[in-house]
Amino acid sequence: MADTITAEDPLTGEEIELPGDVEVGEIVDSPATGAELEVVSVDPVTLEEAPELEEDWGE
Amino acid sequence: MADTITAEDPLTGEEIELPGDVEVGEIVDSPATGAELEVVSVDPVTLEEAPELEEDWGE
Amino acid sequence: MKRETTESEYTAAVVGGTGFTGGELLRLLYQHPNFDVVQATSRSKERKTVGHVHPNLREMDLRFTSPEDLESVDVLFAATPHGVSMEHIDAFQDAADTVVDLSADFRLNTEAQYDEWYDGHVCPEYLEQAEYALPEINRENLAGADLIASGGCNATATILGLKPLFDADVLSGDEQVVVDVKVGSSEGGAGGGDASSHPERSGIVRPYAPTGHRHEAEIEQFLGVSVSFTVHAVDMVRGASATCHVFPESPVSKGDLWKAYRGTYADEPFVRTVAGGGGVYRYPEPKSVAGTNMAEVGFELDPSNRRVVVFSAIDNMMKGSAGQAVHAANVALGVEETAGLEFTGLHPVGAP
Amino acid sequence: MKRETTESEYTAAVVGGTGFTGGELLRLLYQHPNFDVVQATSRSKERKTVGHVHPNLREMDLRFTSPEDLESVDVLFAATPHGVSMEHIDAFQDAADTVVDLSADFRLNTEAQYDEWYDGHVCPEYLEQAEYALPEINRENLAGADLIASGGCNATATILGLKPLFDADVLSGDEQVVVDVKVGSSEGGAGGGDASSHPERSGIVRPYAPTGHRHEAEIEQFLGVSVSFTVHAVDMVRGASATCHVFPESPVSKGDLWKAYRGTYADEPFVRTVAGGGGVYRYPEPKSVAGTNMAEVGFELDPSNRRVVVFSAIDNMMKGSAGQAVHAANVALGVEETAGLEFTGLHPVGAP
Amino acid sequence: MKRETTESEYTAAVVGGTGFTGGELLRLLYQHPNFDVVQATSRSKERKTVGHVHPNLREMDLRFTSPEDLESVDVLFAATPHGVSMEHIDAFQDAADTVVDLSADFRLNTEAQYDEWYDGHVCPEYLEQAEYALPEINRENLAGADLIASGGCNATATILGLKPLFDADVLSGDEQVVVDVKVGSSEGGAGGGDASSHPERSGIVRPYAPTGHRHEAEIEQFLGVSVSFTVHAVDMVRGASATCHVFPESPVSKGDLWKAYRGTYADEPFVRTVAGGGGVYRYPEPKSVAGTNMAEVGFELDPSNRRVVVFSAIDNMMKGSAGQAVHAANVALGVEETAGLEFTGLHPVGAP
Amino acid sequence: MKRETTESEYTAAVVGGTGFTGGELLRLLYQHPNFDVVQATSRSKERKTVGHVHPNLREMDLRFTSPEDLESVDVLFAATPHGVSMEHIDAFQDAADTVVDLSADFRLNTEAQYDEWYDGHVCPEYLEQAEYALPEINRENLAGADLIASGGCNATATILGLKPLFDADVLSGDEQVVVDVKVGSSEGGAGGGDASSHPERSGIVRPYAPTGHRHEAEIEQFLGVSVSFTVHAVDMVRGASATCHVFPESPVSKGDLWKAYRGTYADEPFVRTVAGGGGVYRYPEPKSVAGTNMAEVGFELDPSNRRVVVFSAIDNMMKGSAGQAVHAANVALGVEETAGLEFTGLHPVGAP
Ligand SMILES: NC(=O)c1ccc[n+]([C@@H]2O[C@H](COP(=O)([O-])OP(=O)(O)OC[C@H]3O[C@@H](n4cnc5c(N)ncnc54)[C@H](OP(=O)(O)O)[C@@H]3O)[C@@H](O)[C@H]2O)c1
Ligand SMILES: NC(=O)c1ccc[n+]([C@@H]2O[C@H](COP(=O)([O-])OP(=O)(O)OC[C@H]3O[C@@H](n4cnc5c(N)ncnc54)[C@H](OP(=O)(O)O)[C@@H]3O)[C@@H](O)[C@H]2O)c1
Ligand SMILES: NC(=O)c1ccc[n+]([C@@H]2O[C@H](COP(=O)([O-])OP(=O)(O)OC[C@H]3O[C@@H](n4cnc5c(N)ncnc54)[C@H](OP(=O)(O)O)[C@@H]3O)[C@@H](O)[C@H]2O)c1
Ligand SMILES: NC(=O)c1ccc[n+]([C@@H]2O[C@H](COP(=O)([O-])OP(=O)(O)OC[C@H]3O[C@@H](n4cnc5c(N)ncnc54)[C@H](OP(=O)(O)O)[C@@H]3O)[C@@H](O)[C@H]2O)c1
Ligand SMILES: [Zn+2]
Ligand SMILES: [Zn+2]
Repeated sequence: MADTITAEDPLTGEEIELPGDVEVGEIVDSPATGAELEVVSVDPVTLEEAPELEEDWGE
Repeated sequence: MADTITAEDPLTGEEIELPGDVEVGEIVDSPATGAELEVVSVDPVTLEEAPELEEDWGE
Repeated sequence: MKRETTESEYTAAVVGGTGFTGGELLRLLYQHPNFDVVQATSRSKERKTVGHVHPNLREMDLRFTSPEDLESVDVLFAATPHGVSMEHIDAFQDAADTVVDLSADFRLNTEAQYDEWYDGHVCPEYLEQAEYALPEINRENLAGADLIASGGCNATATILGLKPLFDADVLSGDEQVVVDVKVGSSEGGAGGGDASSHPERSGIVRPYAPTGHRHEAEIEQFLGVSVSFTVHAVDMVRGASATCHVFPESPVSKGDLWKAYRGTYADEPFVRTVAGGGGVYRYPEPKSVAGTNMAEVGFELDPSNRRVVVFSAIDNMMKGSAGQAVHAANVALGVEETAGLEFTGLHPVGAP
Repeated sequence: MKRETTESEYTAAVVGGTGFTGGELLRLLYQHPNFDVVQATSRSKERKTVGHVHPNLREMDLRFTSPEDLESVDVLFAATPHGVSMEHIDAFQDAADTVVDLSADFRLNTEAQYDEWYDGHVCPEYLEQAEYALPEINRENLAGADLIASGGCNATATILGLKPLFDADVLSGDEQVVVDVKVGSSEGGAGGGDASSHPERSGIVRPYAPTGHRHEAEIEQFLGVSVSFTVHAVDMVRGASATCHVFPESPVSKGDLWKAYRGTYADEPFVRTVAGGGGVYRYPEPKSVAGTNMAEVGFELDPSNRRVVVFSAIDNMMKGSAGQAVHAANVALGVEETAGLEFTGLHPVGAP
Repeated sequence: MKRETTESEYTAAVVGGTGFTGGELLRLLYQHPNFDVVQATSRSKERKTVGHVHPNLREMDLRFTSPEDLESVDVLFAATPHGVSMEHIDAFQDAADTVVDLSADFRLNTEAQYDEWYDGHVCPEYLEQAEYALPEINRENLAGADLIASGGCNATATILGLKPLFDADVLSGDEQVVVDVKVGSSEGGAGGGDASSHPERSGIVRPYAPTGHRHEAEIEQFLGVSVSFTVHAVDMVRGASATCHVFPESPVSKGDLWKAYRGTYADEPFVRTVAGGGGVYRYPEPKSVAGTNMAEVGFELDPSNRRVVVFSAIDNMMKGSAGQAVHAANVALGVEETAGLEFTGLHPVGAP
Repeated sequence: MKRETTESEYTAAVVGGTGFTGGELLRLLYQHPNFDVVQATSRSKERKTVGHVHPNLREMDLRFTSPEDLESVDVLFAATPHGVSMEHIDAFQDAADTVVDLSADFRLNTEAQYDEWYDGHVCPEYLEQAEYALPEINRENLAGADLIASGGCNATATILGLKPLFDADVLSGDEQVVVDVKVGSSEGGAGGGDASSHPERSGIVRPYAPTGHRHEAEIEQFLGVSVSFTVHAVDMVRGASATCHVFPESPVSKGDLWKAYRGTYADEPFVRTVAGGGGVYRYPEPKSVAGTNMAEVGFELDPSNRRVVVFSAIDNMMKGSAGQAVHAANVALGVEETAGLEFTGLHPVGAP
């Protein structure tokens, strides 16, 4: 399987697994919570909560 | 309102109203039945049942 | 709200006013320009307002009274279970000049049919006098009729779907005809039982009359063909959809079919032919006609199986019962045929 | 079917005629005694019949034309997404004496509000001129108005529910007000996305605007209170139901509440108060008003929590948009206020 | 089909086996590696097979027997209406070492609470002995318990949603808490009445417990807060969704909230936090957990109103009753906590 | 939650993991005691977690990867639209010892059939090698198969319903057979279009394949009979229900029918015969088997029309696709045939 790395989920403090080649600016989702996270730096990978989505969907 | 002309619905034999500038090959729908008709000639306008649609939709 | 009418000519009563079709009758008559509803009966909700049961009619200023005390009216509509009208027909006719019955009690022509399909009949002498309500097949006999039998909902859907094929001699009556019907939960009436509770009735495709449905009798009476009839309950409240699979003896083209359907229905205000085309709605669908008195009919050709598939869709509470009854009353009384039945239905709409 | 009218006084156009509220406008105007629909626009279905998209309107003899070629009419109804009307308001006003807009583009009073809640405004100079459509709160300013802004559906439900409490000084505007809304899928319009496909959208209770819904702005503008607003999508197509949880500073009795609601709505043709009682339907429910222009409002007292719970229910496609728009146009033009809006709704009915 | 088990250690009986939660218990126990169902009782369907009532269990080889003749078992589950278990608790305890009751009869701590919220209690001496079933708040007391009271479905949803805020001192119990609940039709049990027939119950948003719901008592008992509780019936069969609107005294960030929820639930096998993110499913939804013993909890921040909105969703038949009961029994007996409760639920799924 | 397995023997990949049947495969394999899912592919959701799309699988620790980079596995399941597998079959076989394809690409025996019913075939040389997945008709050839073609959902329902009548020589293949099918919205896959949005798709009975459905080809291939096939979309998400109307040449009794059905299915773990009886559930219904790999089959006799009506019901996502695929893989690999497919379904349940 593709290489993976781990990073800390900024929302929950837990380690999450990510594809090895994530890039700055990429949005990834947290497996435990479904939340969207932005990769703000690599090496080591740090994540932040992704900017707000549109206020609602399906409206 | 835009000019309209009439043509005979090949399926039902009734007169139907169409935009004045229909072109050969255009697909129009019949108001009474919803069926799709193809303009096969203009001046005068003659219509034929449009070729089969895909067998089903939403599948 | 009550449409203003200066011209209400006829008084009307609804027996069985708490029921589903009774409620529809009240709604239609309340807004009908030629009727004034003076009585709605109920045994179980006597003295309650009509709006207590039918929340859409809260503005209607009327309370249920006992069916034992019938007002004298021009037209009495009976929306009671099978068997009630035949027991009370004399009282109904005493109270009203015209009786329109929504049950099966006066639909068939002969006592023999009631013996075969139901549990006999208590006043077969009325059968000859009764006129079937469906104007599309019996308009000429409705004018002035004083006992009108509104058709069965599934029978109505089937008859309307197949009639053009008989009119145009595509079918003769000897063919195998399979009728596969799908109906909503209002067809069972307000009573209901275990099987019609929301948890048990939601999301189903349930064979509820696998064979031997009594509506076969009406279909045979009017079309002269014996049909193989199966009814499924599906997840909607209003609506009856009949799919008829027929196998004409001679080949038939789409043009022939269009000619047949237009021939029969071109001038009918309440029948629309829908057969193919584009967009989302290409064939008859109950939700396109929900709340209305329209029937949609249509067809598709299956040349490889020498089959014609006929689709028809109605609102069982309207074209299949209360709407048909009002339509027939309009014809019988000679008022505008479409009066009170102009609602076009809604789009989009969920599972009305 | 088209109701016969000898008296059609006004011509009307619908911009955005393929949409959900556009379809409702077409339906209402088609049957309205005072209107004649001469145009319905669409970019995507140009030249198709109205019935191609709205199967309930197959009898309507009209084809979609481009919004670039507007006919000259008395009243133009715009049923387009937010932002379109503000871009085209000059063309709309050139084409029509009266413009009724269903979007949010002219609902708020000031540019500042658009900066805060939306993405600004391109023609704020029109905001002062525009009149909010809801007659229950703005009837006096609608007569003769030439730019009318139809209210938001969830805002309408909320405003109608809470207004009597402000009128009767039960609330002052400083209280905590929680508004918990449940809406059907037609609120999203015909566009839809992944979340609105049938498999994903069926059977849900989905928090779809957990906080910060833009309708808060309208509510605040008209009631002077800032509300805590949360919207859930539930499994119905039509309907918006708002439950307001309010905590009056002084104790209030049921009698006070009845007085407040009767005080505000006794003469309103399209608001009905339902609060308790027996039977199945005891409080406001969207399905009781589906297809109609009625709003149901009601309340219950929770003395142990010093709370009043206010319920309101509308059909988002009617009282929440197209019906409200036609109602306002009736008032603006001085025709019978209820004209074209008399449909009472259905019972029973499933998930309309 | 019955999962093969060589290791069934415990025999079980279900009293009230024809009911909705009784059926779920039978399903869970039938497939549970540690249980063997030896009795299911019914008064109305005595001698019928379990599959006669529960079509998903046609392969189960068991017939209903009278609740008067209880088998001797390790664990007796009572799934009977409120009041039945308190009448029969001695018989139940004679028949079984462990009694798990799904009704409200043993949920509250004191007779006084039963006097206030119910109609008193006939055997208050058992209240102290009874343990509340929800492991998330009472795991430590369940081991070896011999009388277990399974929680109310709406109370369970609410408690699970709010608990982290109390654990993390975001709330203290003095705040105004509004709980707006939406539930499916199975919550009413198999009995049903007029209001739960398919035609009346479909497509609704119906305020069915506008105020004063008895589950307030359980919530208060466990969280120490008095809640303003309102329950709506919506169109689904399974599912309870609670939206709690809370107003913390001090400002709180999303990070604080995540910390609170992870703090409380990180190790819980049956609670999942879902709060935001992309895709179709962003917050707790009952259909995501339908058929499973999972609870989804989540939140959103509304800074402009100083509000936190908390969402929670469960299957009322599972986490809200039968699943919780089996979970508690697992803990009580010391078997694998998740045994028999591993089903993940379905996607897509309609309105389960 | 993941069921603990010490014994996972096989690795598995799912191509098309974001789709509806792909999601079901992931769910089944995730809980299967003999499989370990190592890859799920998606082009549109690459790097997203499986739980992002399938909320029931949030606990599954796996992200979608590109179908261009296939892992080496024991079994590859392809759940892609028609045409994809035939293009990629070499890559699939390179990556996996066993390929199970859910599309129609390898169901038919000959290139000629693909020319007639589809748009031809790009690698007809594989057709001979491929084995149809339905164990009830092809168990003996599945052991060790390395290319397995999972059947069409409507074909599966029809074949299972009719097979006993052919086995028992009640039908010979020359008879007229009408097959009237009702299906849920998941049959259309996750893609969907206008017609499958919630507002348009709710509450329908829509003839969506009036004639000429491609599944006729599979039915003919396995039963040797040409059927008149019509498919309706109804308001449910999961489920396919086929009603076959057949007219045997010689009279047949109910006893004959029972004998036929028991003869064919007595030992089948995933077929249940339901035909009459009492209670609410008397004939096959899709909701009784929703979420499960069971097929219900049943019948009723209509002597007056010399007709047998055959009902069958499956979950299209399970017995009709993913469940059948896993069942076939179990047989092919020689593991316990029912492994991973034991879920019994729910009662009550709405419209799953
Ligand atoms: N539902 C349909 O779609 C449909 C379609 C076509 C035809 N029909 C026919 O229309 C009739 C009514 O059907 P429905 O669905 O409206 O039934 P329903 O909802 O069960 O209503 C029956 C009504 O009859 C009253 N009633 C019952 N027994 C009575 C008696 N002995 N004397 C006087 N009133 C009595 C009941 O009210 P109280 O108990 O309060 O008096 C109730 O108002 C039936 O004959 C039915 O076959 C129905
Ligand atoms: N749905 C509700 O319950 C509801 C309630 C209250 C208010 N509203 C408001 O009413 C408006 C319409 O909503 P809806 O739900 O009816 O939306 P909709 O179903 O999405 O319909 C929008 C219509 O506008 C047309 N359109 C889109 N962009 C256009 C453009 N740039 N120029 C001209 N026509 C354009 C579309 O048709 P073509 O693409 O074919 O041109 C379509 O007919 C919105 O502003 C909405 O916020 C809706
Ligand atoms: N439904 C839910 O979502 C839910 C959630 C949480 C808690 N609960 C609680 O669970 C309990 C059962 O609820 P339910 O929804 O399953 O109810 P239900 O569907 O109405 O079933 C009740 C069962 O109890 C039996 N029963 C009734 N009276 C009895 C008596 N006196 N003695 C013995 N058996 C009796 C009934 O069968 P026979 O008449 O055939 O004997 C039936 O099997 C209730 O206390 C309810 O509050 C339910
Ligand atoms: N739904 C049913 O009930 C049912 C029943 C029996 C058989 N089937 C058959 O099963 C198959 C899948 O049906 P479904 O309903 O699951 O469809 P679906 O929901 O539309 O899913 C299709 C999947 O295939 C992927 N995909 C599409 N084109 C691809 C390509 N060129 N290469 C690689 N991946 C591709 C899509 O994901 P990305 O776009 O993200 O890659 C998606 O995950 C179809 O052949 C269908 O006929 C379905
Ligand atoms: Zn809105
Ligand atoms: Zn298929």
